Amino acid sequence: MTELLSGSDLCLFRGDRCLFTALEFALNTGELLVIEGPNGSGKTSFLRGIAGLLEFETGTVRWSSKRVTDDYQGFRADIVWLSHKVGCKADLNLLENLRFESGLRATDEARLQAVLERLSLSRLTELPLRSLSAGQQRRVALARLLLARARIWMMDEPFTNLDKAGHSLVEELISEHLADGGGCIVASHQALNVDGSTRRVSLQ
Amino acid sequence: MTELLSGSDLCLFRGDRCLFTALEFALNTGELLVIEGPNGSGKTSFLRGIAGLLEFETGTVRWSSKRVTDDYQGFRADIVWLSHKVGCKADLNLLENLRFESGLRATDEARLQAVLERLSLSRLTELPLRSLSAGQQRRVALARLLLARARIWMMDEPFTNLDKAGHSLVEELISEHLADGGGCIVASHQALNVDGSTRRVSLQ
Amino acid sequence: MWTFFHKLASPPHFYDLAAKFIPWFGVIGAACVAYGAIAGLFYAPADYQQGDAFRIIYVHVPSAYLSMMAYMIMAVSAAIGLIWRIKLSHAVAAAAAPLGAWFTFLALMTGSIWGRPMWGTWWEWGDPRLTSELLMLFLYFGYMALRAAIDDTTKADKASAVLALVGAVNIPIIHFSVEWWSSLHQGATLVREGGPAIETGMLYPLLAMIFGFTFIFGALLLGRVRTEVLFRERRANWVRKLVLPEGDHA
Amino acid sequence: MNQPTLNMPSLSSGFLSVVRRDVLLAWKRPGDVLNPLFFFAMVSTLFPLAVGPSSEELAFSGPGVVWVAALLAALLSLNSLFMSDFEDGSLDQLILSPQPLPMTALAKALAHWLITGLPLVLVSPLVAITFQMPAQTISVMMVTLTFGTVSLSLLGSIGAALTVGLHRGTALLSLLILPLAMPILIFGARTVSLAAADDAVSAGVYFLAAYCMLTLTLAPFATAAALRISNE
Amino acid sequence: MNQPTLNMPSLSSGFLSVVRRDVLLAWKRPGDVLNPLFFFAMVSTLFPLAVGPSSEELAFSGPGVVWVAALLAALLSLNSLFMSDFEDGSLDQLILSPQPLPMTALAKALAHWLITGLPLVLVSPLVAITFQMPAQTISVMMVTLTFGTVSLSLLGSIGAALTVGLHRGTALLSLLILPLAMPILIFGARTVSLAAADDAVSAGVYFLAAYCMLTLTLAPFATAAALRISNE
Ligand code: HEM
Ligand SMILES: Nc1ncnc2c1ncn2[C@@H]1O[C@H](COP(=O)(O)OP(=O)(O)OP(=O)(O)O)[C@@H](O)[C@H]1O
Ligand SMILES: Nc1ncnc2c1ncn2[C@@H]1O[C@H](COP(=O)(O)OP(=O)(O)OP(=O)(O)O)[C@@H](O)[C@H]1O
Ligand SMILES: [Mg+2]
Ligand SMILES: [Mg+2]
Repeated sequence: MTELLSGSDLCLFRGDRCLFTALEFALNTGELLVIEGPNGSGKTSFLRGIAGLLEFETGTVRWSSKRVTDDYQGFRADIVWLSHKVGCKADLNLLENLRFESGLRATDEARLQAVLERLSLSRLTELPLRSLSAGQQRRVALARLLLARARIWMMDEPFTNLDKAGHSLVEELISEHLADGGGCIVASHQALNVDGSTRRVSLQ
Repeated sequence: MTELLSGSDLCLFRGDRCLFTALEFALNTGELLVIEGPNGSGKTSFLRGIAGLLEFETGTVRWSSKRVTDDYQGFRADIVWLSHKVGCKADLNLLENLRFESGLRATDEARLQAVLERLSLSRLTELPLRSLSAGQQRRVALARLLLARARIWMMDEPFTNLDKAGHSLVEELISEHLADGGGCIVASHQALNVDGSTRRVSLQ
Repeated sequence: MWTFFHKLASPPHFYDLAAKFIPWFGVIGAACVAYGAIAGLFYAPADYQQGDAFRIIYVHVPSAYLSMMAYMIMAVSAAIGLIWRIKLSHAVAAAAAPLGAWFTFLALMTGSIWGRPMWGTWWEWGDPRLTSELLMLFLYFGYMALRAAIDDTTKADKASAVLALVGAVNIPIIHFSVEWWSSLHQGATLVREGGPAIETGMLYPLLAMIFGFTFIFGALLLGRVRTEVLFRERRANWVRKLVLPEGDHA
Repeated sequence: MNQPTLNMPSLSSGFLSVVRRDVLLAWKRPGDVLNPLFFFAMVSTLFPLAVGPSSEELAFSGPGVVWVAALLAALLSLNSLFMSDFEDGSLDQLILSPQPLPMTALAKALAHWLITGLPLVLVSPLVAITFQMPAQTISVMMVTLTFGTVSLSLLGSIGAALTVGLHRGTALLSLLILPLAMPILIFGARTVSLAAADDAVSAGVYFLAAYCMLTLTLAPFATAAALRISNE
Repeated sequence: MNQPTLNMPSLSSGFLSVVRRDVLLAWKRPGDVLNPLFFFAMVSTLFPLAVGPSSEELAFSGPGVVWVAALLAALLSLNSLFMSDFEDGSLDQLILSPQPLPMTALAKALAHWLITGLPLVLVSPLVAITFQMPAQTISVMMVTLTFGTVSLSLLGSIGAALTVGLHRGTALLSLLILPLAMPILIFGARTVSLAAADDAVSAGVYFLAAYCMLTLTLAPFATAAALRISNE
């Protein structure tokens, strides 16, 4: 069990407000880190900060014992980000979108097909994404996670718009990923039932 | 207990696909209508159809025993719509947004203040909406429901992005609205705990 | 050396230091301008071609020169802010832009007022000097519009800094590219090989005006940066101490 | 429970709410007002630059250039007329509000004119001066520009409603609007040229006024219909 | 578990993916390609209409008008360069992909040129003919337009990156870009005019080529920096 990611002395401002100060966190391989807190407590901002999309006021995030800022490109190859938004083109169909992802991440066609099977999306490959329902679009976003082969999954409210089957699918995927030696950071208001050790960070 | 809304023989197509045919529903005062179904089964489309934003292939929706199309303006004054999207201007602050709603719906300032109290939004009135977190924005959308004084609430996944406090707040609001003689149509994947009789429509 | 800069970049220190400099700059500037104005308007000989119309030179040239100077200050402080993350220098850039725009505007106005008797037209399209000055005004406007469009100060700082730098790369290009077109405008008069091509009776007031304008610009800039700093640090303790009456800052 | 009719706002209150909101939004981001103005100024400076400076030339093509610049500035700002409403879900709310949709459409077009057209009319004399336009021509230009920009805002609202949600940027919209806007441009520029030549201008002004009235009565209904369709 | 380095794509594969995706998107909605073209055609017909048809006039102002029309068409299409990526969350994904961001920015600008600039260059002879431009002038015009549109796409990507997410439409973007684009316009139009007068054109062409090279090397970095900032 090695350390994947850790942060120390983190402090974040949004506008005038200080969301948190002196926050610490650590994530090891095979672990799940759950970020909790009521609405507006800063979960999304925290995740964006770790990913380098926002700047922390103070503090450093370490990845494989380097500072993230020292090898940001390497770090980016090792994380994959599931946000509120789907992050795919509404005018392209499923296959075209995922092929594009493969190009960015250097994965192959066989893996793509396997992922489609796994998420039971194979039936929807022809429709442009904008015609899919809210929940179907979320599943496409999940496909990116599986495609990317990154060790660190960062998920912001992964259960949004998913039905019960989708909910347990996500839990299953996370469990498998942890068993496989990956790590996962999740911000969610809903309970997670996952095999693997869980850490928590609470914001308020 | 009078009938608020009913539909008969409804059939809806999206693209090539028939989402449902010969669907019936009815909603009386004090009742909750829950629309269930897995992702992509057509819940959102169904709601939009009832509101008149989409056209049904066949069938009619009746409101106070008139066809909705016969008095569409009157119908619009009697419904209020909570969708996936917040439907407020991100550059205006909370108060400016809700004052605009009041202008459209002819409600007064006192009611507005009461609503803000009720949703514990009073603290956030100065920030432009875009600076609010996902969950805070959903609460603003809820404020519209209370402001509108419409009898029929149509809600598409009202629990999205809300924390536990927000979740129970929504249930409370619905219960009160039903007790007050209103009706409510909700599409949601999460369980609802509401005082009042509940009907269900299942799509698949 | 490094600690000096570090200290200078600390907002409260800068705030105090600027307060000490402003009156000096203001007094020197006013004195130079007073001398330049009196000497230029009353004592300098009238131009043998232009008569008294030439006297507008005493406003035109200083403002034209400051319009470029202000851009350089803005671009350099934007670069410093972007590279070393010094917030103070973003404040300097933000404060310099409107001043620069004003001086550009002044140069355009006076130039075009001057152009009326000289060239018989308020404005001449396609003259390189005129056009590049106008483009510079647009660059300032773009900078300020971008700033105004972004609510978040830190984000506005960074985004506008990128724009200022891109614009800085382009200023020489704008300048030289429009030189392609033949110019009505005066060539270099002051700074050129073989010394200034202008009579000393006209020259000294002009130099005084240039110095005077520069010092006044300095005073205005420092003043604006002070307000900017005060606004940006409105949550900091030192500002509270400064603003709230004694014993009232919990 | 409340009577549904209680919710029905007076026509004017709903209308004014929409206008007030849009103007307030423009106030919050003054760029919306200033940018078309700068664009107007820029386009009118581009032409002389590109075509080459010769002042008789300029005086001759002045009215045309000012009008084209005004038309383009108006076109560019039209794209955002309903777009942000569509994207943040306000459009659903506007359509479902008890306010008649054509009234709302009219209010949106009026607000658009207040934000972009009016400032443009007010600033046009400045540009005209750089083209050495004489004073009486300038007043004719302002009158024709007023009618013209009102018509453009109204026509544009139809185009904006048809293209909202297509994410095509301004190009498709311009394509739809230009044929309808062409008479305004031709008459506007022509009338100003006539004024510059000290000729009679009333025919042109009447035409523009009539065109303005026509769009004022028809455009709101077309816009409302287009909005319902685009928002499906 | 997989090594992180496994995920690192080759530079060219990532670059090509982005270009291919954007061109594919344009293919799915051909309006993106066609609209700027129609716009180009319309603006170049508007001017003669507004200014009045007199054929020496036209031949004289032809190069200027063609260049202004090209510039405006390019400006108009720029607004959407990063906007849809920002709105659907793809921009987060692009920034967080292991691909160096300046490469991605370059790929986006190249795709933009392929979609809007190249068709414009190819169609420009048609417009030129309506202005009675002789054949050897047309070839000069096409060469200068090529360099010019490439530079515009690259410069424009900076502006688009700076304004993405501000919802200000094209106006702010134009304000930022026009001063930078002005030298291109002046040189482009000027060189074509010189060609029409049978004068030497190489200086102008060299300038445009040099400007193009400069933007090609610097713009991707500025765009990448701007994207990171705008996406905060
Ligand atoms: C709108 C019209 C004008 C504009 C925008 C304009 C702009 C400028 C600018 C930008 C400079 C500074 C150049 C530099 O330091 O490199 C300048 C300097 C100068 N201008 Fe003008 N100008 C205008 C009209 C005139 C007129 C009509 C005259 C008189 C004939 C004039 C005489 C001068 C002189 C003598 C200098 C100092 C040149 C030197 O020492 O380098 N300008 N002007
Ligand atoms: N424009 C369209 N063209 C073709 N099919 C469409 C279109 N819009 C929606 N659909 C299809 O209609 C179905 C219903 O979509 P809808 O959004 O109503 O589902 P939903 O029940 O709300 O799902 P979710 O729970 O995921 O939100 C989906 O399968 C979707 O693929
Ligand atoms: N640009 C901004 N300016 C000012 N405040 C902001 C800005 N962006 C976010 N905030 C504030 O930061 C806080 C944290 O927002 P964030 O989106 O991170 O919350 P969250 O924990 O993800 O909430 P939710 O559960 O509702 O998604 C909120 O209170 C919000 O009002
Ligand atoms: Mg969140
Ligand atoms: Mg749905």
